[in-house]
Amino acid sequence: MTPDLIYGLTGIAVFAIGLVGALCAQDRLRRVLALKLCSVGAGFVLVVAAWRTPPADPDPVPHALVITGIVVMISATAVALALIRRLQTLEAEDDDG
Amino acid sequence: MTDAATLFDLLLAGSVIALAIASLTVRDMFAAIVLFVIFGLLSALAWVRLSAPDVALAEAAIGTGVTGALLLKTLHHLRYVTGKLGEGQARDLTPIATVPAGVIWANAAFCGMITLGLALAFLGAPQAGPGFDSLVAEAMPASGVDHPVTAVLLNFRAYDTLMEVVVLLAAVIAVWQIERGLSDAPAPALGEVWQGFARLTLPAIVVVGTYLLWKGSEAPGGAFQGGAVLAAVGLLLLLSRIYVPRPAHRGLARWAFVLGTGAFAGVALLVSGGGRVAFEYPAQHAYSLILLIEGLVTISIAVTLAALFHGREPVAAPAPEGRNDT
Amino acid sequence: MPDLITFISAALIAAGAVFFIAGTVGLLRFPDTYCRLHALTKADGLGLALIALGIALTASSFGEVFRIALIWFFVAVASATGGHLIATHARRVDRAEGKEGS
Amino acid sequence: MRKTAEQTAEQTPGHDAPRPVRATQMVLRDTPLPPGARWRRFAVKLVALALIWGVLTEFRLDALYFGVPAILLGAALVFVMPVAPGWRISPAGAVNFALWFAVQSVRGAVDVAQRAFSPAMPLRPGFRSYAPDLPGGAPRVMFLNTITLLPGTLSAEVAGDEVIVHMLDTRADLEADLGALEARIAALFGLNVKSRGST
Repeated sequence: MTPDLIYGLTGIAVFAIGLVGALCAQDRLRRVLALKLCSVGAGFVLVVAAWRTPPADPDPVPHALVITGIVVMISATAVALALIRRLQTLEAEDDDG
Repeated sequence: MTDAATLFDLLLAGSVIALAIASLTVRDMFAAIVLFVIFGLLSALAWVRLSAPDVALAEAAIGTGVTGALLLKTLHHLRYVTGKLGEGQARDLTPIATVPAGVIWANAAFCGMITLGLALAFLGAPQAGPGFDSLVAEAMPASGVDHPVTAVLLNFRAYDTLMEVVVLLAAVIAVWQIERGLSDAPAPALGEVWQGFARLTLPAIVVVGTYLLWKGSEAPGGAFQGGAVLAAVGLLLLLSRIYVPRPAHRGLARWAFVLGTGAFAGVALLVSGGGRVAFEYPAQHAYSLILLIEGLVTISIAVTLAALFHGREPVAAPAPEGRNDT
Repeated sequence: MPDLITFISAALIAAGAVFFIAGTVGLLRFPDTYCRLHALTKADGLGLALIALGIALTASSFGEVFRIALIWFFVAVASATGGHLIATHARRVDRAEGKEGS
Repeated sequence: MRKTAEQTAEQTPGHDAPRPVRATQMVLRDTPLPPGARWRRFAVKLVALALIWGVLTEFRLDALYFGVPAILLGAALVFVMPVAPGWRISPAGAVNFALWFAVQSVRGAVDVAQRAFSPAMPLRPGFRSYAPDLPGGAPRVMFLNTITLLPGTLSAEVAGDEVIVHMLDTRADLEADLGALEARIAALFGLNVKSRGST
């Protein structure tokens, strides 16, 4: 049981949970949350790929990739949330007549 | 000792998975977001265990902190629009159409197959295959900085980072357009305790965020982590209405948005020529150039993240009834 | 001497962990938001202070001690402020739902 | 029809202005700043932030390329923040207060830990209000925050001049505890607040 095995499987599990959530959740906000879980799961796998048994330093390239991924994810999340806010406002207007 | 560490790893991994499930299944949306934030922080902790402090910092600051703030802001807006602002719990905010159980089961089976495939691929992958470690270690002396992750981000793989800043720019343009003319949910009023807190901490956050940026050249930290911390100052100023964006500020904001991209691309083009390609910094100036780019990119990231939080473009407020465009 | 310092530091960190557990137990057992805030602000605050003290004892430089002190100070202020804001909000919700006047 | 902010404010009393506005007024009603006070405060912040920056970067000179803009920007936040009355700290009061505060926060944590671990969970929660005589700004905020770290009390809300305190056990003598706290904070800031009997 080494950390890379434990956290690698954790990452895959988190990705799977996110995937199920993104496909099956009905609340819009929760779907965004589920996609975010997917990205964290992918981050786990990449960070594990960079890991080397302690005295050795980890591989910096996947680390840089994950940081890039985090920033891209927040951009996507921000746009998705803005769309949700807009959509909800339009629907509320329709309901109010 | 190894056993204690393994036990810790197992506990942490279990908590991360449990929190991921809980944040998708708990009914109260506010609780879901809070659980997600805890999930993000524990993931960051796990990444520290995997000796990836840079990634952990970025995840904690951007992936969890700023994302959590965005989610809560959206939740507040949804509650306002649906007239459920005063309620203790946030349930059923977006209209829910029931999906047939068969579809859900088919989806779940599909996800299960993908997961199985991923797990098999992960377990079958060669242990500690050749990475880029040796290449990076070889090139480090020429990079101009002492921290490998920063060297990769701003030198070896600078194109990726440039595109990342462009994505951020695209996001803020999209958000400004999507929410054009949307009315704002009333801000929760914060009293004198909050003001005292802001007076004490905001100046210190500015200094600490800049310190993270500066430290990035030799230790974990850098433009994204520092920028996110600085963005927190903007978030707090916006939340407490100490700063209210006005139409007149748009020009300045636009300059701040493109500053990072512009500086990054500008430096890349300026150093090219004379036998060098773009991003091939002259060795004696590499350190200064990287710090210059990082400094300007940080300003852009901070302003952009704060703008993403604020949402709609601050256009001149129309008359209250004029907004009714249905 | 180093052994003694290591021992004291370990003892402080263990004591801090006990208070964190107390805070968590309180969070789970106490009946309403306000009581839970008591557990979080007080027990976890002292837990963090003890752990910070324990780590500061083994720190190698003044800069490190300064950083730990800075972190403790801001977390303490943030937790008191956060506790107050959450309680204020909980009271607003209580009023809106018509529970218990004040 | 889309709701405007004002309409919603009327509909949901929980999120409307009255209470918070009162809180803001309380901060603003205090004596206006003498001219130059903001600049003096700016200078104080400048020195404090420069010290923090210096210790963080181990006083390295090359760090100042980033340090100078950051320190200036941080200190310049003084000019956008709402005005607060000035204050000064009495050194003797500060030492006294720090020691007392350390003891009280340990007592508070032990008290709450005992209640949490005790199978019977002895709680008798409830709200009480208390009207402090401290002036607005730092002394009041300090008072409100410290209440939260004292044994059994939590500052739950500010309503006008009163603070509403949540207590784990309403049988405790709130007036005496908070009176003592108020006196100590007055001493910390070198203020002259008249002592009060129990009301």
